[in-house]
Amino acid sequence: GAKDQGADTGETPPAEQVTGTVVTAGSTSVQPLSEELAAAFMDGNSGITVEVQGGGSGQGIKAIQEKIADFGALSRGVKDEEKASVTKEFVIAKDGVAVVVNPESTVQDLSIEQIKKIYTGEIKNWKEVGGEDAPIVVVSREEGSGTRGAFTEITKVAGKNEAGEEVDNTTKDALVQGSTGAVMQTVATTPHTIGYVSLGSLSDTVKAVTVEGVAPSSETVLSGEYKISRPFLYVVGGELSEAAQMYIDFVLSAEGQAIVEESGFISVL
Amino acid sequence: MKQQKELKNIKNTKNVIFYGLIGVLAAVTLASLIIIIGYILVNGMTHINFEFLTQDPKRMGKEGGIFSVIIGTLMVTSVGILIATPIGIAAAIYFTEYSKGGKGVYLIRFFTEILAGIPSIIFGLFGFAFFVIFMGMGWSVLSGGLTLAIMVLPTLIRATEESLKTVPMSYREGSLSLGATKWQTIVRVILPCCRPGILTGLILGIGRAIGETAAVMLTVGGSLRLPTSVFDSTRTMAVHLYVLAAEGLSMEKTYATAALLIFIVLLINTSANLISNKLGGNNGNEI
Amino acid sequence: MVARPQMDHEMSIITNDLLEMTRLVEEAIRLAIKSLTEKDSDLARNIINNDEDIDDLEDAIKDKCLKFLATQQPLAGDLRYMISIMQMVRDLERIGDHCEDIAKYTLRFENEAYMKELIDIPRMAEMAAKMVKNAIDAFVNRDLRLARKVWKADEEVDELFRNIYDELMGMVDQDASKANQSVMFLFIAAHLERIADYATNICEETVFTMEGNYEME
Amino acid sequence: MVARPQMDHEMSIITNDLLEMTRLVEEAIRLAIKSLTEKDSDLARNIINNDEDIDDLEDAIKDKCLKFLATQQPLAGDLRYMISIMQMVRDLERIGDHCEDIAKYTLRFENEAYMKELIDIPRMAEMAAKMVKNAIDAFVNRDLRLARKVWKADEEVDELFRNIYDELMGMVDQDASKANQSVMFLFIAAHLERIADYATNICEETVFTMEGNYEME
Amino acid sequence: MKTYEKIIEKLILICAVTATISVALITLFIFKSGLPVLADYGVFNFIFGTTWSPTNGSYGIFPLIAGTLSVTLGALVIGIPTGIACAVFLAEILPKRWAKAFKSAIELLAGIPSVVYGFFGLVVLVPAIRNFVLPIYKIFHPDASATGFSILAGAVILAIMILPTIVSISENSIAAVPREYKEASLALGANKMETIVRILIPAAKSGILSSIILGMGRAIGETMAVLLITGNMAKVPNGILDPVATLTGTIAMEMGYASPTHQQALFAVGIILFIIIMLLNIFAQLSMRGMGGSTR
Amino acid sequence: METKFEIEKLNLYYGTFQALKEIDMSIYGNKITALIGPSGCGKSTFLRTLNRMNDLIQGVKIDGLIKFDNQDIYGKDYDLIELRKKVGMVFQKPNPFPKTIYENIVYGPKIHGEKNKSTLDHIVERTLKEVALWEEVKDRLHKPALGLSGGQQQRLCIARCLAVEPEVILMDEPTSALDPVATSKIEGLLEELAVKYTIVIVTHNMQQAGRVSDYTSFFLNGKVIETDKTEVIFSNPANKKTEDYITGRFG
Amino acid sequence: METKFEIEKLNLYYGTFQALKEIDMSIYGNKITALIGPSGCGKSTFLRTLNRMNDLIQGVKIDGLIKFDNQDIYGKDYDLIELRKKVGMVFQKPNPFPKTIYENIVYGPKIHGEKNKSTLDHIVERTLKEVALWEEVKDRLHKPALGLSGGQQQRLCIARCLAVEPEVILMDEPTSALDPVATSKIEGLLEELAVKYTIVIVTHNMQQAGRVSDYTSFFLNGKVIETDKTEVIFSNPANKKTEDYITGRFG
Ligand SMILES: Nc1ncnc2c1ncn2[C@@H]1O[C@H](COP(=O)(O)OP(=O)(O)OP(=O)(O)O)[C@@H](O)[C@H]1O
Ligand SMILES: Nc1ncnc2c1ncn2[C@@H]1O[C@H](COP(=O)(O)OP(=O)(O)OP(=O)(O)O)[C@@H](O)[C@H]1O
Ligand SMILES: [Mg+2]
Ligand SMILES: [Mg+2]
Ligand SMILES: O=P([O-])([O-])[O-]
Repeated sequence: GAKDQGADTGETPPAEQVTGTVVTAGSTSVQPLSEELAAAFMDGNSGITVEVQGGGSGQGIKAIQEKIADFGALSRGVKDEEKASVTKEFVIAKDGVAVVVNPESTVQDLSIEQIKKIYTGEIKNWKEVGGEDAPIVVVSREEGSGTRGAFTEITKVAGKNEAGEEVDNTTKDALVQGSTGAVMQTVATTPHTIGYVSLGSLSDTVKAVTVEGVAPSSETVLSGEYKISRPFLYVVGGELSEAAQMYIDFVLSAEGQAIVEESGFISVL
Repeated sequence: MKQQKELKNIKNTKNVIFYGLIGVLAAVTLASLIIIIGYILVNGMTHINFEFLTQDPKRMGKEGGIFSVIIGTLMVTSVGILIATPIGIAAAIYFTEYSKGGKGVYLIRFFTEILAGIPSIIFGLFGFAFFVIFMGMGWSVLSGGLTLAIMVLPTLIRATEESLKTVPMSYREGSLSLGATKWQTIVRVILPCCRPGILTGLILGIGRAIGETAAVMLTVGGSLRLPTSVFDSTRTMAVHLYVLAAEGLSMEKTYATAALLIFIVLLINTSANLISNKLGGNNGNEI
Repeated sequence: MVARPQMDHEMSIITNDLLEMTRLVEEAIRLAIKSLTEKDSDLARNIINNDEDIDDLEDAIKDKCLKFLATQQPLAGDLRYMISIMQMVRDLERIGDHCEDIAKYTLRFENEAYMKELIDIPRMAEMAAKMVKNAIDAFVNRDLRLARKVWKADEEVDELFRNIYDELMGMVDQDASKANQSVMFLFIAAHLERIADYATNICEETVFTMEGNYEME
Repeated sequence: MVARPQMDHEMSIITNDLLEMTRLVEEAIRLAIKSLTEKDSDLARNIINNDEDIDDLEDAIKDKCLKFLATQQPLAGDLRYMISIMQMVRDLERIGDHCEDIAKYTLRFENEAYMKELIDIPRMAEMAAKMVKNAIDAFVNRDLRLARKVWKADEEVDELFRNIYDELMGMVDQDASKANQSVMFLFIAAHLERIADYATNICEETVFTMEGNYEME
Repeated sequence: MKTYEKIIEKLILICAVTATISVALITLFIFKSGLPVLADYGVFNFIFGTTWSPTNGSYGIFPLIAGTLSVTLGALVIGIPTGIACAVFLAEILPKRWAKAFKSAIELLAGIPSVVYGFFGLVVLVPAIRNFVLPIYKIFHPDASATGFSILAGAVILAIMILPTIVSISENSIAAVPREYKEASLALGANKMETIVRILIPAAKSGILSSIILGMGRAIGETMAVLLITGNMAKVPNGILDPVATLTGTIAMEMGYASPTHQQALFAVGIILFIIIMLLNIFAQLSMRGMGGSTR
Repeated sequence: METKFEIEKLNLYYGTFQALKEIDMSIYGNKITALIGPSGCGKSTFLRTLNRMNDLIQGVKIDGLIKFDNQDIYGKDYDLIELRKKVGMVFQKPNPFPKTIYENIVYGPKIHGEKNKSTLDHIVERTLKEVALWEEVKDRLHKPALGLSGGQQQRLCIARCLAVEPEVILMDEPTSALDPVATSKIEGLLEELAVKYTIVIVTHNMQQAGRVSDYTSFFLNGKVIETDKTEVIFSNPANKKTEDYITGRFG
Repeated sequence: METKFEIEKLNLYYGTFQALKEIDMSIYGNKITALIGPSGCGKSTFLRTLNRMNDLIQGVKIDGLIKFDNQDIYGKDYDLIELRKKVGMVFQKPNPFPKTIYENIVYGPKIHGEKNKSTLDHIVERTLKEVALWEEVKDRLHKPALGLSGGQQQRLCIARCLAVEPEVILMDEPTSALDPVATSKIEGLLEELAVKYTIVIVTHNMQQAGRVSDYTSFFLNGKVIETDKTEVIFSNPANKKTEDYITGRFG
C-alpha cells in the first residue's frame, strides 16, 4: 500500500475496524466514477480514506509500478508491454463511446464502416454519408487515450497491418483534443465536426448519432447492441492491503455497481 | 523655405501615422485585457457564492464548492514560496555580493538562467520522477511545493538580484568603512533596501505558483480531499480549473473557479503594489 | 553658522599684524622725533635697530597675505582688503625707513647744539604719527569719514612744511653757518611730510577697499 | 593646446601696460632733469601735467590686476607676478611723483641762474632712469641676474648722493647766498636717490616673483 | 566573528548552486528517461521524421517542432510590435498617473493562469477566428476551410500571454534611458517621434531584446493554453489557419495515457525542448552581452 | 552690442511654486553670460526657458516676455523646432547618444533633413575641429561615443550642438562632472566659441564664471539680484547679497 | 607632531596596471592633509589603501609598508575591522543609509556592540553637534535621512563616521556633489574636526585644498610629486610640475 498514515487520523477506531488509505490513480475518465465510489465507500468505512488521483491511464500503470497507488485506473485494456507489472485486473464498469456530431449536422446515423472511413480519412465530405455538402472535420483524442484505443479498435480504425503490427490509422488531418470535455466543446462549437466521447460524459451540447441504427445508452451497450464500448479497469501491481481489498469488494458489490449506474456508466454485474 | 515646408509636411504625416499606430496597438492590448478578464469575471462571478467558497467539491466538482481546493492551493503555494524564498534570496546575495566572477560562477548563473526557461511541463515530469517517485514522497503538497520552489527560484533570484544591484555601491562602502563585516552589511543595510524588489519577486513567484497547472498536476496529484498535512495529496485551483474544463464537467463551476482565480491574482497584485508603494518610501533607489 | 571660519580667522590675524606694525611705526615716528629733540643717541640707535622689526613684520604680513590669496582665494571686498594691506604695509615699512633716516640725523648732530628750539617739527611729527594711526584705524574699522579726514589733514602738514621750509631757508640766508643744521631740519621735515603723504595713500586704500575705486571726494 | 588662453592673454596685456608705464616714468625722469638742466619751464610744466597720465596708468593697471585676481584666481608664480606688479606700479607712480617734484623745482628757479653747472645730478638721474628701466626689464624677462645688478647699482647712486651732499653743503658753507639753490639741488638729488631706491625695490619684487622670497643675495 | 562569516558564506554558496543542482537533476532524469528512445530511433529520424504516431511506433517530431516554431513566431510577430508600442505609449505618451494604472493592469495579465487563457481561447477565440477571420482569409484562398483551431489562435493567445513580459521589461528599459538623451535630442530640434524612434528605442534595445527573448521562452514553453486551441494536429502546417501540435502540448496531452515506450518518447521530446531552450538562452546571453557594450 | 535675448518681467511657476520672479535681463550676442547663484535659485529653470525645454515639464506656467532676435518665443506662431535649432543646449553630464561619434554629430542635421553624405562628413569635420576634438578622434569616428573620456564626451556634445548651426548655446554646468584638466579645456574652448556664438552658462564654480564669462548674473530665490560685467561682479559687486555670496559669507 | 600614517615605498597594482608607484608619505595627527592631482592619478586609490577599502576590489596587489600608529596595517594579524573603525571614511556622494537619521548614526556603534539606548542617544547628540547638524535635525531624528538636503546628508555621513570614534577620517571629494553653500559649511566643519581628528581629503578643487588643508600632496601618474605645507604648495611650490598643475598650465 502507498500510504497508511491515515490510520491515526480521526477518532479512535473500534478494535475490529480496518483503517488505512487507499489510493487510486489513473484515467481521468474513470476519475469521476472513482470519486463517487470512494465517497460512498468512505461513508460506510470511516477508518479508511480513499484518495482518488487522476493523471491518466499511463500514470495509473506507473503508479502501481512505483507503488504510490493501490489501484491503477485504466480506461483501456492493459497493453502488452504493461502486462508484466500488472498482477490482477478488475473490470469495474463499462463505458460506451458515443459518436457525436455538431448539433447542426443533419446526419443521424452512421455505420461502423462509415465511421472507420471517416476516421481513416477516406470519406471527407458529409454528403458522402448523407449529410450536407461540407468537409468533415474529424476530432480525435490523443495518442494513448483509452477512449481512442477502444474507439479505434472497435471501429477498425486501428488494426494489425500486414506485418502483424498494431497500427492506428486515424487520419493525420484530425483535430486532436486531450480530453472528453475538450472534444465535446470542440464538437459543440465547430460546424461539421465529428468526435467521440465517453458515454458517461455525454451532454446535449452535442448530438450523438446512432451507430448501425442503435442509439448509445446504458441499455444498448449492456445488451451488446451498441458496439462501441470499453471497460473501466482497476489494476493492481502487487498484493492488496486489507483496506484496498475492502474497497474493491465494495466496488464490485451490488451497492457499488448501483453507483456505477447512477453515474451514467454500465454495471458489470 | 519650400523645402522646409515639405519637410514639415512629411514630418506631420509621419507623426499622425506613428501616434495612430501606437494608440491603436495600446488600445488593442488594453482591450484584450479587459475582454479576457471581463469575460471570465462576468461569466463566473454570478456563480461565486458563500457555498461555493465553503463547501468541498462534490462529484468531481460538478457540484459543491471548492473549499478544499482553495486550501490546497494555499498550502502548495506556501510550501513552494517558503522553500524558495530563503534559497532564492541567498543565491541572489551570493551572485551580487560574494561571487568573485570566474568560470564557476558564470556557469552557476548560466544554469540559473536555463532553469528560468524550462517549460513547466518538464518541471512536472521531473517533479513526478524525482520527488513523487524517487524520493518516495508520493503525490503530496510537499512534492508539489518542492517542484514549484525550483520553478519559481529563478524568478526570485532574478528579482532579488536586480534589486540588490540597484543598491548603490556607496551603501556597501559606507557600512564597511564603519567597520561592519560583510554579513552585517548585507543584513542591516542592503537587504532592507531591497524589500520592494524582493517583494515584487515574491509576488511574481506566487503568481506563477498559483497559476501553474502542468507541474502541479503531476506532483500534487488531483485528490479533492482537504489536505491535513504536507504529505497529503490535494488539488490546486489551476488544476481543478483544468480538470473542469478538460472533462467538461460543469461550465458554471469552470467559470466560477476561473473568476475566483483571477480575483485572487488581482488581490495579490494590488496588495503587492500597495505594500511596495509603502516600502518604496524607504527605498534607496531614489537617490 | 559662520561659513568661513578659517578665512575670517586668518584675516583677523593679518589685521592684527597690521595694527601691530602700525603701532611700531607710530612709535618709531614719535621716538625718532623724541630722540631728535632730546638728542638721545641711544634712542636713535634703538630706532635704527628696531627698524628691522618693522621690515620683518612687513615681510611676514606680505607673506601671510600671499598665502591667504593663494589658499583662500578671496573675492570682491575681501580681495581688495588683502591687496590694500599689501600696499599699506609697504608704505608703513617706508615710514619706518623714514624714521630710521630721521634717527640717523640725530646721530649725525649728536655733538652739536641745535641752532633753535624745535617746535614745528615735533608738531609736524605728532600730526604725521596721528595721521598714520588714524589712517590705519579708518581702514581697519572701515571708517570712510575718518579716512577722508586724515586725507584732508595732509594739507595742514604740507602747509606746516612750507612754513618750516621758509623759516629755515630764511635762517640760512641770515646765517650760513646754520646751513648744515637747517638743511638737516629741512630734510627731517621733508621726511615727515612724506610720512603724512603715505598716510594719505593709506586712506586712499581704505576708500579703495570699501568702494572699489580711488576717488577721494 | 593651451589650457588657459584667457589668462595668458590678460597677463600679457597687464605686462604691456607695465612696460608702457615704465617707459613713461623713465622718460619723466630724463625729461625732468632735462628741464632742470636746460631750464625749460614748458617741459617742466608738461611733466607736471603728464604725471596724471602715469597716475591714471597706475590706476588702470591696478584695476586690471584686481580684476585678474578676482576672475582668474591665479596661484603660485602667477599670483606672485600679479602682486609684484601691483606693488611696482605704486613705486613707478611714486617715481613719477618725484619727477613732478623735480619739475616743480625747475619752475621755482625759472628766473635764477644756476650757481654751478649740473654734472652729477644728470649723471645720477641717468643712472636712476636706467635702473628703473632695467629693474622692470629684469622683472618682465624674469632675469634674476639683471635684477641683482640693478640692486647693486643702488650703492653707486648712494655714493653719488653722498658726494653731491658734501659738495653742496660745502658750497653753502662757503657762500650762504647759494643756500637756496644748494638745498634745492640737494632735494633733487635726494629725489633721485629715492627713485633709485624704488628701482631696488622693484628688483626685490622680481626676486620675490621668481623665488617666492625677498632674499637678494 | 570570522568563522561565522565563513559559515554563512558557505551556506549561501550552497543556496546559489541549488538552481544548478536542480538543472542537473532535471537533465539527468529527463535524459535518463528519454535517451533510450533517441538512441533506438536515431536522433536524425527523431527530429526530422514527419510522422508522430507513437502507437504505431513512429516518433518523428518534425511536425511538432514546426508547430512550436510557427506558433511562437506568430506570437512574436503579433506580440513584439504591440508590446513595444505599448511600452512606448506607457513610457512616453500616457501621463504618469495613468501609465501606472495601465502598467499594473498589464502586469495582471501575467498573473492569469494559462489554463484560463486556453479556456478563453477555446470558447471565444477559436469560434471568432472561424467566423470572422476565415471569411476574410477566403477572399484570398477561396477553397480554404478551417475550424479556428490554428496557429493563429495559438499565436494570438500566446501573444497576449507574452505581452506583459515584453511591455513591462521594455517599458522599464525605455524609462531607464537617461533623461539626458531625450533632452539632448529635443534640444537639437528633434520632435518627440524622432526622439522615440531614433534615440529612446535604440538606447533601450538591450532591454527590449531581452524582453523579447524572455517572451519567446515563455511562448515556447507554454503548455496548457496552446493545448486547447491549436488543434494538436501533428502535421507540418501550410498556412496560419492550419492546426498544429506543439512540443509541450503533445507532452502534456499524451503523457498521462502513454504506454511506457510512448512515455519515453515524450521524455525524448522533452530533451529536444530542453535543448531548444538552452540554445535560446545561450543566444540571449550572447546577444545581450554583445549589446551591453553600447549602452550604459 | 547686439542683444540676442531680451527678457522682460518673466515669471515661472511649477504648479503653485514660483521659481522665477520678475526676471528682467538682456543677453548679448557673441558674449559669454554666466548665471551663478546658490542651489535651487532658478538658474537651470531660467536657462531652460530660453529654448523652451521647460515645455516638457508638466504644470509649468510662464508669463512675461522672452524675445529672441526680437521675436516672442512664447508667441503663438513661434516655431519651437526652429528655436531649438537656433538655441542649442549642452548639459551637466556629458550625454552623447549611445551611437558612434559620427552618428552623434549628424543626428541633428539628419533630423533637419540633411541627407547628403559629403555635407554630413563636412559637418562632422568642421564641428569636431571647432571643439578641438578632431585630432583626437578622427581615426575612430565610427566607434561608440561612449568610449570617449568624460571631457571628450562633453566636447562631442558641444560639437553635436554646433552641427545644427545654432546662434546661442545654453550650457547647464557643463563641466561640473569633469576633472580640472578637462574643465580647463572646455573653458579654453568657450572663449573661442564666443567669437561665433552667444553662450549662456550656468555654473556653480565661481572661479569658472570669473574665468570665462563676459557678463555674470547673480540669481537668488528666483530673482536676478545683479547682472554686470563679470570683472565688476567679482571685484566690486554693487549688491551686498552678491558680495556675500561670492565671498562665501552666505548661509 | 605625531605621525599617524607612515607610508613607505607603497606600490599598488590593479592587475597589471600600476596605479601607485613608490609612494613615501607621512600623515600627521590632527592635521588636514589634502591630496590633489589630475583625474586618474591615484588619489582615491591611495586614500582607499589607508583603510584597506581596496581589499574589496579584485586583483589588487599591494607592496610596501603602511604603518598606522606604528603598526603595519597590511600585516597578517592586523584586525581589519578595528582599522576601519579607527579610520573612518566619507565618500564623494553623500551616502546615508535609507534609514532614519538616528538609525544612520547608531549603525556603527550598534555593529560594534553598543546596545544601551541612552548611550546611543548620547552618541547621536554628540556627533550631530560635532557636525553642526543638531539644531537643524533634532526634531526629526526619526525621519528618513534621505529627506535631508545634500549638504545635510554629507554632514550626517560625517556624523555617522564620527559615531564610531575614529582617529582618522578619510574623505574622497566629499563636497564635489554639493553646491557652494553646502560646501563651505563642510569646509568650515573640517577645521573644527581637525582639533580632534586627523583628516585626509581628496579634492579636485584646488581652492578647497588651499582653504582647508594644512598639508597638500600633489599626485601625478601614481607618484607623489610634492608634499608640503599647503600655503607653500599654493604660493610657491618647489616642483615645476606642481606649479604647472595648480596654475592650470597642465595638459
Ligand atoms: N519640475 C519641477 N517641479 C517643481 N519644482 C521644481 C522643478 N524643477 C525645479 N523646481 C524647483 O524650482 C527651483 C529652481 O530650480 P532650478 O533647478 O532652476 O535651480 P538651480 O538654480 O538650477 O539649482 P542647482 O544649482 O541645484 O541646479 C528649485 O526650488 C526647485 O526645487
Ligand atoms: N578597480 C580598478 N581596476 C583597474 N584600474 C583601476 C581601478 N580603479 C582605478 N583604476 C585606475 O587606477 C588609476 C587611479 O585611479 P583613482 O581612482 O585612484 O584616480 P583618482 O586620482 O582618484 O581619479 P579621480 O580624480 O578621477 O577620482 C586610474 O588610472 C584608474 O583608471
Ligand atoms: Mg541647475
Ligand atoms: Mg577619485
Ligand atoms: O483515457 P480516457 O481519458 O480517454 O478515458
